[in-house]
Amino acid sequence: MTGSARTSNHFSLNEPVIFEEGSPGRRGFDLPELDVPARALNDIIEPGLIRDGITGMPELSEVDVVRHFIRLSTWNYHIDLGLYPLGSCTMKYNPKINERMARLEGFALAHPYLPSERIQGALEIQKTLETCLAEISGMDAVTLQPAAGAHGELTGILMIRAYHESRGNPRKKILIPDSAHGTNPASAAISGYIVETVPSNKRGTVDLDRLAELVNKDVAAIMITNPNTLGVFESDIAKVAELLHSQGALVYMDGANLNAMMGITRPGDFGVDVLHINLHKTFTTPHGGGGPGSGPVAVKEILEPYLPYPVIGQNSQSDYFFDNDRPQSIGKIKAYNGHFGMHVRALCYILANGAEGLKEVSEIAVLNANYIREKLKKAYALAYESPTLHEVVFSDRLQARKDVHVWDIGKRLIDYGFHPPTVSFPLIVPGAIMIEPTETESKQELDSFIDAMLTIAKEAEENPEIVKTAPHTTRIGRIDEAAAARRPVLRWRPD
Amino acid sequence: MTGSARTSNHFSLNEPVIFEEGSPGRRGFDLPELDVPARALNDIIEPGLIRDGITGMPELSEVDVVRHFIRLSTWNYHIDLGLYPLGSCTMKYNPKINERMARLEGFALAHPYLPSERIQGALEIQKTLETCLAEISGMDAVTLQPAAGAHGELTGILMIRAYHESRGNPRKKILIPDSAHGTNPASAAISGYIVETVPSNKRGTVDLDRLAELVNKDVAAIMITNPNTLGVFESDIAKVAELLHSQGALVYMDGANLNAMMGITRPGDFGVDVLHINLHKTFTTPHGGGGPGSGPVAVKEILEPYLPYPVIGQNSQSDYFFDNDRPQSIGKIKAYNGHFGMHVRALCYILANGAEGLKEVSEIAVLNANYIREKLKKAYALAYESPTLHEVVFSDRLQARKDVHVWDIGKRLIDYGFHPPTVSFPLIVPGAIMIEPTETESKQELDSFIDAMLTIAKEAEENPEIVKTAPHTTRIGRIDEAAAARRPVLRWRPD
Amino acid sequence: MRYIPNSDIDRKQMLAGIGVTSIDELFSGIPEKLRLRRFLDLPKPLTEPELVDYFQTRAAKNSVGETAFIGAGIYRHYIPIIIDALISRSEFYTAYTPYQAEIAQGTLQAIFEFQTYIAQLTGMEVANASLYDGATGVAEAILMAQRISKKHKFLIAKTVHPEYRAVVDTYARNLGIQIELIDYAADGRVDMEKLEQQSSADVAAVIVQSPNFFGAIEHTHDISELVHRRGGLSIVNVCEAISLGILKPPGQDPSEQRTADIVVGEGQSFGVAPSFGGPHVGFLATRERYVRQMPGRLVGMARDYAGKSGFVLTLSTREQHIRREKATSNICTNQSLCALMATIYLATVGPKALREIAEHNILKTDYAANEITKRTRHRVMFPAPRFNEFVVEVSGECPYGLPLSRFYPELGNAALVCVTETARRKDIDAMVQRLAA
Amino acid sequence: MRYIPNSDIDRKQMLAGIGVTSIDELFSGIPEKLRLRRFLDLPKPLTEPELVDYFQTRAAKNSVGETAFIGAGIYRHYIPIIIDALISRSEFYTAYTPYQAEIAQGTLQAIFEFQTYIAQLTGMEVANASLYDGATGVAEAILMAQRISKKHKFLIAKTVHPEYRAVVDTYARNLGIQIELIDYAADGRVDMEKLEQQSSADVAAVIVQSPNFFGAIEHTHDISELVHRRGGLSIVNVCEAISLGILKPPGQDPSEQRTADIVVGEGQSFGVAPSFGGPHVGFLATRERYVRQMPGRLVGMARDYAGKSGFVLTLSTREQHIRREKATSNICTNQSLCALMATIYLATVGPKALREIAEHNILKTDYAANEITKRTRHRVMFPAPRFNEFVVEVSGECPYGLPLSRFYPELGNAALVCVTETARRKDIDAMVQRLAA
Ligand SMILES: Cc1ncc(COP(=O)(O)O)c(C=O)c1O
Ligand SMILES: Cc1ncc(COP(=O)(O)O)c(C=O)c1O
Repeated sequence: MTGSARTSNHFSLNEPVIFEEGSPGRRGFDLPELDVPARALNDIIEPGLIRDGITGMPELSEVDVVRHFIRLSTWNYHIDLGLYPLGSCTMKYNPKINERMARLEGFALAHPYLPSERIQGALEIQKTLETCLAEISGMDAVTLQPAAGAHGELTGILMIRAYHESRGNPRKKILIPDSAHGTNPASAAISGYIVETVPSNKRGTVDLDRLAELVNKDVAAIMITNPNTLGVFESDIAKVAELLHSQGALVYMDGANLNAMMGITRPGDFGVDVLHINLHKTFTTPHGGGGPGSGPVAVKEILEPYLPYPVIGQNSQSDYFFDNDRPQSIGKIKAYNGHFGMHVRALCYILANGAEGLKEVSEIAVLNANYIREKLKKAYALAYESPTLHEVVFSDRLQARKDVHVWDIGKRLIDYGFHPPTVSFPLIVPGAIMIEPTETESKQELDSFIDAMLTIAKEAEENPEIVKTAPHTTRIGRIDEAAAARRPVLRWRPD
Repeated sequence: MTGSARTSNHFSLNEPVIFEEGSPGRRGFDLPELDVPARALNDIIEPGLIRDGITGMPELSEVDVVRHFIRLSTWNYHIDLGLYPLGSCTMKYNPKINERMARLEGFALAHPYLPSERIQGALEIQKTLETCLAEISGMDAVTLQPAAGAHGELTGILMIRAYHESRGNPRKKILIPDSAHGTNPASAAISGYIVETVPSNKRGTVDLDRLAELVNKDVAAIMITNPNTLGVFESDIAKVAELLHSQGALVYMDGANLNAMMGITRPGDFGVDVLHINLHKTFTTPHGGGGPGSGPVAVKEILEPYLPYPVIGQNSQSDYFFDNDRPQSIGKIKAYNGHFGMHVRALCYILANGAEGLKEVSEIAVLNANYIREKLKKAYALAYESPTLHEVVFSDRLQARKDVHVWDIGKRLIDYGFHPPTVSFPLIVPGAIMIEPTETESKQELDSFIDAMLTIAKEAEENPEIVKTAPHTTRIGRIDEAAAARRPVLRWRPD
Repeated sequence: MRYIPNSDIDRKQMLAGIGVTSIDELFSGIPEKLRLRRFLDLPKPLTEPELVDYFQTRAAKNSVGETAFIGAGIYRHYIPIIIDALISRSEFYTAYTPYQAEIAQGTLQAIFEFQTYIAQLTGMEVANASLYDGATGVAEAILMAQRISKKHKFLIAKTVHPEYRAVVDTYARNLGIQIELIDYAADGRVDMEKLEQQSSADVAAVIVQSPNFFGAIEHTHDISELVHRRGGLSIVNVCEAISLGILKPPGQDPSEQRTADIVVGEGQSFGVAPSFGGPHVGFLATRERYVRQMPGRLVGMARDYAGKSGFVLTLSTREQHIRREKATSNICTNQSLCALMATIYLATVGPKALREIAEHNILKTDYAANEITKRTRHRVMFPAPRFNEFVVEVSGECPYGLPLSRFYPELGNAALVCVTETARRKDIDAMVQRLAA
Repeated sequence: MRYIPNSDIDRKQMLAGIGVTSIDELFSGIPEKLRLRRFLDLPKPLTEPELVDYFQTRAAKNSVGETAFIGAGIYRHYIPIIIDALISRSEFYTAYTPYQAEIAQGTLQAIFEFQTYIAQLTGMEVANASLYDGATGVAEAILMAQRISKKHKFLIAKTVHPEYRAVVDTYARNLGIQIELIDYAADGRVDMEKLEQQSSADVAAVIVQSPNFFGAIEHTHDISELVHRRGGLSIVNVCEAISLGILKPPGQDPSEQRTADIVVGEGQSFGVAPSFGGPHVGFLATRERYVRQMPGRLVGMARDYAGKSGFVLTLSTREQHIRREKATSNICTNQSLCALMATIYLATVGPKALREIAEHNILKTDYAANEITKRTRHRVMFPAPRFNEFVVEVSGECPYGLPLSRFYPELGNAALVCVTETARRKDIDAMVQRLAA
């Protein structure tokens, strides 16, 4: 058996790279006739500055282009097709209304340099979103400028640095738990800090004793993810914050997992000084095949002076404006003021839910994850026994006895019509299988996933080969990634 | 071998009928709160008029609905995927701009009963389209009211009837060549006419001598398709028209094949009195999985008084209005004034092309068809030797020797990643394979189709079984249609 | 041209492949003297940016922003956004009629679901895959009833949409069909006494509409019973499909005597835009025993030769491409994509929100009618319970609704006003205020 | 909630399956005292019709109809409609980063095509899968040059977009990087003499922008040559990507000495909407030998174990998820969908229309500048050849363009005016007329 009751085989069309298509003279676009006097270009620009042509760029009709990308699209798995249980990624349904609203002409064509009286609508959207995010996270001020989660981390750490500098010493180190996402240490490093790793205890949370040993006046902050990447709530978080604060250090929270706690607990209420929020996770802006995202940063009052500029001000007539006069600001982290298109979508989602709706989101996200945990915990080894919230991490320990590893299990899931979970992360779990279903999955979809996982566990026992060579039902088989990296071919060239 | 170089196998998701999904209490839509005083319904409407509930109607979340229809969609072949060579159907690329323009709020929300000063834009669109269609077809007046080709036929024949009635005698018969589409006789019949069939000669065109025998004062009109369903231009069309006209009868042309002749020859110039035009063929409005279409009817001046009402008038200030004061009109053929959404799309296409563009359309449609004809004429028997325009009809005569029939060839094409051509039509060609590529196909796509057809011809010789049992690469195999019709199950019921 | 892939180079290669030197040679079948010796006289071609400009300018000339309170067969209901997102998939909107079942299961299953939804909503046993619109639907229903009954006289309520009746006249005129109108009573419903009187034994069928053109809800079950007693068929037309979410459907009753034989109607209210009159979507539902007399396509469940289940177009021996002049209808292309919109609409709203939407229509209409009665000097006519329309007699021109003088001169200066769930109270109040002025 | 499938019934079954009686029990891991004991203070939930209303109202408060002639890094070019039709497919916009290559070949191949297009346009050997925007792109290029050169001093032209320079300052501040500005000459280009003087041996790289912030086209090849002579790297920033359709790209020259080492920039002009500042799409292209120092994702060709060819994310040992604090960048989520828009844009316009579009920008800008000179009392500054922007010195406030006083106080009351192919002559003439008044 190579397929499942959930899938059938059907042909899909092949398609070469676009550079091998078309033919000279085809056109996909026509420009209105020039309505100003034509002048010879050479009279305007030195001929040496003009290019000859663009080697290799294909000429295509509109039909060619449409067919090309339509065919490519059919090779992708996507959230509208089925469960996408990538742990830490919060792959939830992206409401269609978000897309429509972001495309309204008044938004799509707005330019941030227009005089403020011509952009009141956009500024109101941004300000309202800031206010909502501050309330959800329990913080005092928000910047929408960062482009994604990692960018938010950098922004937040730079603000921490500015804060310490304003007190005379930027300090040297950022503490990061060993379960953290790779962007955490990377962001700390670009901020000019040394990274020190905090080990986890056997509950999967920060080891308080070891932390106590590490915290000193050299420490600028801890970067902590809560609930952490195991889906476990850092129950000592208040103590962690106390410990850091007692040494003048701050607490940065990676808010990637906010989907577990909206309306239930707030970072601002458990000692966090600054966090970033991934609008492309919790707030349903689409992942777009890798981006764009949006990573607003929320801070406590003490950090407010350091926010990137502009911040959105309101004058005495209640008109909004971009306030660039921010002497203590860390500066700009990105041109203009962030991914406005994502802000519209996120606000649309927040307004659709309201307070009760967002709480329900977190509740059902946690319910769905625990349902999977319960149903799979006999067949797969739980990484930690601690209660988990919106995601659950197993290890491949039981399957590894038959030399079936997490990667194999993921690939085999494809044959059952599912996207694999996050694999091999967090790093502290050998053979981690990290499953986050989100609240937008139905019981039927979860049951079907559970069935597939149980079947695979059985296959791993009885027929490990079929798992190890999976997937068997895709248009291309498992890729030899090592070979690809050995001689990278990063662009098309004519033969 | 079951697939081809053009395709790869890939899984697709299964999906039950929607009535087996969801669960009580799910919601996909919320209504704004009632903002008028709530009254008990029973105080407004007799309780006996209120229904209890709707048995079997499922309760679904927005996510459930999206997933359901997305999964269904992936099971369809479509024009954006590849060649769709259905003869007589003119399956050409549907420009994306058409869709956008038809959805502009000013069009989508316009109501035909609004006072005319509030719908000048819509009326201008309809009037402009009428003018363009009149010029393209060489006729004097156009109605946009008919919903599709067959509906246009009915409209046209009813106008012919009204014309004859105004002369005192509706007459009895409509002559229809044996190569005609089934809607022609069906439309004539609902118009209260007897259908008489005109045989084709060995060139595949109307047999003039036999026609001469049939034409008399009982004949109201001939319904002729030109180029006919073999793709052959009725070269005697002028004589045909003369013959009919000499007996006071009229010439109705089925304009389904207008794509072969735009800017090259015009029905109005070769004796046609009335024709319908399929906007969903020649003018790129999408087929929508079976509809909606749009079937404007163009007429010569003599028939103008009989047009369905309203016609679009223009007053002395050049304002447009619906003119319902049409005493000789055949009446209304449809509520309101036709498929306006399709009119916008068709006009958008005509304006994109202009006169030179439309001529190029026809030229390349004919080039593409003849290219296929030339490349396949050795492997498949040409139905007729006559020169063909935008489509070509083969028969399965050569393949039938191995008991491989047209239906098998079509199904086998699916394995090669193509939609089958029209099969078993026109009826005068036993085992007809009717191929119309249209102008929106590239040489590459045609070559790939030709390859597939040649391969199938070879398979028919060498391995007929694989052709006869095709398709092999689809999620469902060949359907037992006879069994389905024997005990029709036309709706879902709970078990 | 951007929609034509083959460039000059491609064309030359293809001409060479065919063995001719010019495209012109390929047109040798068209006699020289019939050739057009000039270019067509059409506006010069527009580029895409110019097209956008052209159509935006025209769209802006239709003023659709303000609620006009016009319904009369085309209703402005809220259209959930997912509908357009889904039907905009090329897989749905660019596909042809699903004759090749193996690569059209998506369309086929969706139509099967449409048929089921319509059957459930109307309370009938089976429904077809769509007809052009409600108007032609009524005409088709009449032809169907003629085939079933072999009788030729039809009674049609005067409160059936006047444009529908006009279409019926056009269709029926040459088929030996005789149409008689049934008048309305003082309450705005069918005059049951007249109906009783007119229902002779030679009547093939009676056609009523509910809610009728005045917005009044008919006693369709009583009418069906009466008609059946006289040996006729009962045809009910539903112009405002949302009403099916709350009103007892014509096809549902413990007694078969009291149910309609054909329920036909317009599905535009189910998620299809007004679009200046079309495309919309007609539906036709009936009893299982009349299936072979139905017009239009039908999708049925089927199996492949390996036993796997799926869907296919079936009973096509009724249709024109097989039966030609003996077909049950000449329809070929239908309204498939609009039927898909309706299917997605019904899936999205489900039975509960559909009922709520219907309730809001009733309550807001009731509110509007009461307010006009209370606050203006205009008279709301016809006391029968209404769904979402009512007739108001005005002095002078009514700035809202549809003036009825064209269709019902006997009503004088009356207008047909429509209030759906999309009308906000403030819009209604503004209307009332203006009418009061 | 309509985005949450599981109903109460489903939830009860699931709770039973887990063996708890309430959802609350599942939150036992969160200490009681940290729990929020009230609902969040947020606006009350809106239904879909209310949301549409809410956002339409706000969108209408941005007045975007009239051309404002503002560019400055965000350009209003015509966006072919097929782009949105294609990227609106769920297959593209709802997919995650293509880590699972077997079910993400569509995204992977499209990114590979983006990389190739960018390489072709810039004349460079390789390009990455995108960066957040042009501004962070320049910052990343500087960090990359620091890694390559092991030097820490950077010269950046004052005519690089001021917001980009601000972002560079933010990124560079804590990494031992020293930034020095290079002034512009009277013609609006980089002052080559000052550049020569400032280019000491300890300079890691020189960063210029072309067309620069004033719209002037730089001699990037001369600059690269100069920089290379002094042992530095040459980084060229392209803010207005359409210019690559006609200008000799920084990466193209028979002599490697005269080509840039890194070409970085903003791709918004390739079919991405202004959208009030984002999302747009940064790109970074370089020489093959620097590939392992590049920031961001890279897609490479690959084969499966059966030898079938396809694509995969590669060289990820540079990235944060593998290398953590030693990664070449912290970037993870990038601008994939905007890169797809750019790819479709480039496929649609092709080399010919891209060049024509670029030409129209040049000619219309030239026309506008000449008209202002001829017909108004305002002075168009900086004579260097321009692409689609120029600086005009005005008396009083300029109703068009971007006032430059915030970024270049030394220019007084000057404004940066942008004229793209979308500006019609009548718009330009109207501007000139108003400026003349
Ligand atoms: C826990 C965690 N932190 C940070 C990130 C980085 O966020 P982004 O990809 O938006 O930069 C991720 C993303 O996958 C994450 O899961
Ligand atoms: C030759 C011909 N005539 C008439 C028709 C009927 O047109 P429609 O399907 O639009 O009613 C068709 C459609 O397939 C056709 O090919």
